[in-house]
Amino acid sequence: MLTNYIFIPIIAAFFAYLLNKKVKYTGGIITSIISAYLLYQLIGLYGKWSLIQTINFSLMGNNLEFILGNNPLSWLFALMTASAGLLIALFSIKSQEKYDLSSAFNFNFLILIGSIMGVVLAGDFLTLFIFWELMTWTSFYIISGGTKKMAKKSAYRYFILSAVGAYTMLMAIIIIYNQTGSFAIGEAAQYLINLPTGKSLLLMGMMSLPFLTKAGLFPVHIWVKGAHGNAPKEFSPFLSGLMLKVGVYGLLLVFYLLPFFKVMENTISYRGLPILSYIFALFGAITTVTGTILAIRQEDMKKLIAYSSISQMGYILMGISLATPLGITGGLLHMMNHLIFKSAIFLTLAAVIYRTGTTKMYEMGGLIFKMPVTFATYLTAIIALAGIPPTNGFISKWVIYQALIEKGYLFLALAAFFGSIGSFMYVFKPLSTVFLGQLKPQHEKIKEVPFIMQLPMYVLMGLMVLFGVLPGIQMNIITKISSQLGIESVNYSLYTIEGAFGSWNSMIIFNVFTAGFIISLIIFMLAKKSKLVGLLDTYTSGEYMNDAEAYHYAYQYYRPFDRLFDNFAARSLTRAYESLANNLSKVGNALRKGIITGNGQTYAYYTVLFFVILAIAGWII
Amino acid sequence: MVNPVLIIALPLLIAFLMPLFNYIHKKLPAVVALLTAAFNVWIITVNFNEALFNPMVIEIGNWQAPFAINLYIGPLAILAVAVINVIALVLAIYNLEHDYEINDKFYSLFLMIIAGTSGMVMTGDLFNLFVFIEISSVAAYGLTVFSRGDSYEAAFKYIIIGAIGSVFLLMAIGFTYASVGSLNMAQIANAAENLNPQLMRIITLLFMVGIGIEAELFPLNLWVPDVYSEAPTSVTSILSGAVSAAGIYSLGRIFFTLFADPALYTYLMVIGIITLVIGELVAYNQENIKRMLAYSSIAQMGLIVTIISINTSQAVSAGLFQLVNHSILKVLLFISAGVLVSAAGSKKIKDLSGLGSKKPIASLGFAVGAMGILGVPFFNGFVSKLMLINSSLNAEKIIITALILFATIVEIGYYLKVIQKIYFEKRETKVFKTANVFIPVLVLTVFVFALGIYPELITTTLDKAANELLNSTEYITTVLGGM
Amino acid sequence: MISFLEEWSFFGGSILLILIGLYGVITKRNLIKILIGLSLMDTGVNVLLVSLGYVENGNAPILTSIIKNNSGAFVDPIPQALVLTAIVIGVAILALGLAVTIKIYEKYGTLDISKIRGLKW
Amino acid sequence: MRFRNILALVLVVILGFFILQAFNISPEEGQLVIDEFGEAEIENRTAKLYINKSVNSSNQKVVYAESKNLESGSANMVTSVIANYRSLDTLGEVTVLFLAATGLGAVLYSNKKKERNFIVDEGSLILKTGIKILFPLLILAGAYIFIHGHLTPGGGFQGGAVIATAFLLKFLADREYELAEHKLKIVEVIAGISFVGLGLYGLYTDGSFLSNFLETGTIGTLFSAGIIPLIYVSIGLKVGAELTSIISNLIEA
Amino acid sequence: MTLLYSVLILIMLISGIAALVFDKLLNSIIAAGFVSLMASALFYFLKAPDVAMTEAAIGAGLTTAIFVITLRKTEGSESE
Repeated sequence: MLTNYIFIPIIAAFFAYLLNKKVKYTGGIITSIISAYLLYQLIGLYGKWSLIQTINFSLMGNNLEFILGNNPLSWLFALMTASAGLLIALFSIKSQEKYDLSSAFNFNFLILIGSIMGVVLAGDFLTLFIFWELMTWTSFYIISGGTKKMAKKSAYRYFILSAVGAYTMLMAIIIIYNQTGSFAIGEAAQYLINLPTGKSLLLMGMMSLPFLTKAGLFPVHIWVKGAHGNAPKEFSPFLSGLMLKVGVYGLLLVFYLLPFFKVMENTISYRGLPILSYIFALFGAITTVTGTILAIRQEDMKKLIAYSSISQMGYILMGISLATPLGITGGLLHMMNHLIFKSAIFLTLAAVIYRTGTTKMYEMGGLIFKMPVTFATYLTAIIALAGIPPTNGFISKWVIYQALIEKGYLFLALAAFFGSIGSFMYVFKPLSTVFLGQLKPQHEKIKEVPFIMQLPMYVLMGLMVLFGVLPGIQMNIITKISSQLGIESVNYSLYTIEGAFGSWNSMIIFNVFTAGFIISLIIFMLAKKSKLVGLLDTYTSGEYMNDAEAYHYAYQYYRPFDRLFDNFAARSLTRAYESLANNLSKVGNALRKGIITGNGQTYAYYTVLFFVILAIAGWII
Repeated sequence: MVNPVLIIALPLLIAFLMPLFNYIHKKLPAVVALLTAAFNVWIITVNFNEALFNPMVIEIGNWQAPFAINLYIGPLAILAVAVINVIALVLAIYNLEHDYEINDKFYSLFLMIIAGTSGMVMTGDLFNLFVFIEISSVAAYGLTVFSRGDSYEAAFKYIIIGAIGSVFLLMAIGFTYASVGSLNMAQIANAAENLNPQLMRIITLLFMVGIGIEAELFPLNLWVPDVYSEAPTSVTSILSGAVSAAGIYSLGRIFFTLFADPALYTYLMVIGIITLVIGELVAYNQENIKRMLAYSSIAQMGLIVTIISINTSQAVSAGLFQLVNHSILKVLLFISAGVLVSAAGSKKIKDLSGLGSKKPIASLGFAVGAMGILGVPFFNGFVSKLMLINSSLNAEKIIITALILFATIVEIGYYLKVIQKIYFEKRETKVFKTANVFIPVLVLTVFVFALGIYPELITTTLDKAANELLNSTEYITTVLGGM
Repeated sequence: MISFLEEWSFFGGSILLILIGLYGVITKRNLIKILIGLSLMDTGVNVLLVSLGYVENGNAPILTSIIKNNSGAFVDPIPQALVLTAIVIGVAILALGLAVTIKIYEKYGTLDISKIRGLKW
Repeated sequence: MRFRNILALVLVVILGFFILQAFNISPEEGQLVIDEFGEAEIENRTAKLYINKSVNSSNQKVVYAESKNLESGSANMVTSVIANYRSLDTLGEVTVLFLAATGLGAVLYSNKKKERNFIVDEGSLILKTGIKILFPLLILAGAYIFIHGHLTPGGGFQGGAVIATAFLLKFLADREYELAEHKLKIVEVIAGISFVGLGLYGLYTDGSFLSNFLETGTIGTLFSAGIIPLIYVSIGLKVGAELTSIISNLIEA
Repeated sequence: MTLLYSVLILIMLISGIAALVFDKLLNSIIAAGFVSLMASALFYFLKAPDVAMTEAAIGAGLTTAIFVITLRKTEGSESE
């Protein structure tokens, strides 16, 4: 019963809410249990690719059916949803003890999980749209619950953008429905392939808009920073790790299951790739570069990582819009890995916030000895993010480079390289400012987070290394997906992947790295001469220094670099959207003050005017 | 079967008796009003299927059908009257909690507004329609002033506009009678195509002014925000839930059954679009929540008129569904908003902050209402919105579809602000004590979800109603019999 | 049908009266003046309706000992009945309006409608 | 402001022009006619049936003081229309008046008793005595008017208005005059429920609201026309009471 | 006869205009009452005695009365 995956969480949500009102922690516990159950069920679902469930109903005069279907793509996303949900729920049990909206959070979170399940399992567009809307609403409520001052505004912005996208999609869906009389994806594909190119491209473009928005890609990425930065600290991992990926799911749907690329082959092509899909890849590149540059400027660590998510999404878009085996593989791999390491990073930040209560990096420092597990997780995660072996991040990036170079898109490849160089810079910034450097006096007596919050970090750390060594595990499902999408898959073994120019064997690299690590460890142990000196215990030419912070350089870490891009960052898309809204409300005000004078006689005047105008109109016609 | 004329006659009787009840006990009028509304609902449930499958013609005074006053109760009428009376019942329950210092007067007016709107919906005679319109609007004038303060000004504006409208209406009726020689709607509809177009245009324009005031068409509806924001909550609710619905009904009756002139539909469409856009844009930056809701309901009326004037059966049934939903949701919204306002002691949106935890039921009601209007899945607004878009696209009116979606975005804009204000802000100032609205909110919420999850409850009725509206021949033959 | 001049005088005159009233309603500032305009409109409409029902040299629609049977021509009784109703409704609305006027005067101390703008926008 | 008035004038004139479009000059000797479908002469208006009293039955000829048991036995056709053929309108109209009186009471209601500001100065002796004599006569006249409503011109509304005028005079005569509110209320209630009650009784007997369930008798005699006199009496009382309460409310406000 | 009608209507219209033009409200109220009176005369000539009575009693009589009462209640509105 595929409906269970959707409705069990939704029904459980109400219990979670009511129970949590009564008893503390129960909400989080229920959420964890439910998502664990879903995870268990899903693992059992692996391989049952032909499972389809339909619910008949009649609407708008004719009988329709809700279709839920299981296929590799849906399965992967459902699995990711359930596991991410489990980790976040476990983390949030403890971390929300002081959060007064925690019942509402669990309520919305469960419904959110259920609706994402609905989105990814949907076999027809109506179901997809319904659960898409539900997803948007619940995530909106969760983000609005953020404790920061800007939380509401950014949630608002997020919702408006999503709604615009969603309604554009709805329009396209119903146009198709009017022609085919069915919402099913298959029939829509049948219909679209036979349309004249321009029209079907327009329709599919309308459909892809909400997914682009949700994936936080270039023209409509402006909501990402605010939403990720101001969401409740437990939710940011989910938002960035998973919900962006739901957008990717939609894009895959439009690109491959709907005949987007097939139709595009009729258009002019550039280096064997249709120009439109090259443009999509270009968007990906732009997104990467923009995200990187803006991330480097950030002082708020959550916003910083939010921008890093944007740039990573750029990689994924580049990958999947190449429509080559390597591209798809790289995109999907990077997507899964990004889920892992980005959730890890946000969890560590959440842990830090949980203890210190701030997100400004220059207000912290030297937490390495206070929160070792968190530090270790963060370190592994940024290694993965920056794409250094032997972590999973490297492999996916490597495959994407392979794909780009294979196609000979040097510009895109350059953008990708720039992105990963930049990622070194921005992920090092929190490392040095938060964990290294001087411990702030006010943080003297903070401890490591409780175990229930460490558990997810351990799991993620393990996964990062595991997939870094044995990518074959991921490749199993990825090959199934790419065959489902109609792309032949790259050949691989448990720990090797065939690239375009030679293959990658992670086992060797792993052994080398471990060897190197052990050797350097031994050297470190033997030649350990350094001793810990209090920072203020230094010779300062008679000056007596009592301000430790002067030694900890944290604010405007990369100022020289930032100067290069100052005027680039100045003209942001955000302002454009803002001014649109302002003009709208200006018009509204003008109407109010101009027409609705509050003088009853004027209203009587209008009645006469109304009649006369209509009469004249009728007379002229 | 019970004679549906009781739906009008009984409230009249009770209304005349109200002083007596008030003399017996101060609380009695409220109870009696509740019982009357319940009785009306019972009558409707008894007659529902009858009216749905073979429309009934009720002859008043035992005079043979087309020659004197008669009521026509078909699918459309029964649907509208059901909505009106259910809302009236809910509001009667709501009123039990309240004490308007002169109860007998309040409840006489309240019952008369029910009877008037029901009569507007059921009557088959043109002048009778006028009389019922006057009944409901005069009752509304009276009811507006029950919350003192600025309400007199609002009432005066309403009276001026209403009086002008009634003059126009009378002119139209006079011309119609003089040219057709009868006041019976069926006979007029029968004769309408022989009228010379020039005369017909004038008549229809006069009607448009007269009815447009009840149906909240754009330039005629500027009394709406004042009255809605100043009148007591239950009055506002019944005005936006019942009276405007009846206005739309009469609009449909006159412009579809009586004078079915295609040129009119362009007028209606343009007016509707203007109403929609202006309503939404003005509502977008309102500081006063009740005015915001008022403008939102203006916009909804515009939307409904626009959709209905597309004049396909799909579109009309979608519009009617939207009308039903709007009545339910707006009543819910106004009740909840009323509680929130009295709890905050101010109508300003910025003073409602953080009431979500203090007034959970009202806040929930508001959220449900707003999400219904915005068309969230599993809420009734979603289905009707889907039908609206589908029908407008089917009729290849893609502009209207775009407008609907644009309007929805703007609506999202202003409703979300309020929801965030209520739920996601801390409250510093004190909270006043308010009446308990659990039952009304519960009932309306049940309706919202019932219609949202299982729309088949109402779709057949809607389709029948749309058909009745679109082909007047059935109406004519039913009333005129063989002739 | 009655002759040209009467036609014009009745229909045109009544419509002119309506227009005069309407003009008063939409231009005069004083609330009482506005209500006077409304009453003029009502009167005009009533005259219009009755004259629409007029039949040339028809009798008043009452059987009396002089006009014994209904064989002769009668003017149309229906518009008269309608006008009776209309008159009463008109006076009802006027009375309500006047009462509201009194209250407004108590509240604002003026009857100038352009000064009575507590509710705006 | 001047511009606004001029524009208003223009608008109103255009409005009148368009309303006059409803009439058109028919070719022969430039007559102004409402143009009809077919021939909406009096012959094929619904009114003809009312004049002939042949809506249900089919009698063409009605003779004063002779023809019996007509479907509506009122010599005054307007009365027969108001109180019999279209009695629902009349009920509604009475209701509107009732609503207006109620609403007016609600508007002018004030829980704190404030001192009356008198609108008239003390009436002279002549006025007082004159009105003392006139008052019962006026009441009588009003009663006469609405009791004979089905025979002679006039009826409930006119009678009620006359009665109200009588009370108005009383108010003018002595400014201390206070109306017994509850008596008025009683009259209102009784009149109102008797009207609706007649209708409901008709519904009970003939299965149709407001149907004429009494013998109509010989046309032109006082005791004829079935329920019409009863309805008119109740209307008269109702209208009189409502108008009186409107006046007293306004005066005492 | 026709002339009479026309004259009556003319008087009615003139007094209608006067009702709007007069500065003192009392005068305009009386003018309005006069309009109703003319109207009731017209009704009589239009063979509508019932309407004529009603207009005379309600339109000319009572309406004028309540107008005057209201005017008295809002005295001083003209002073400003």
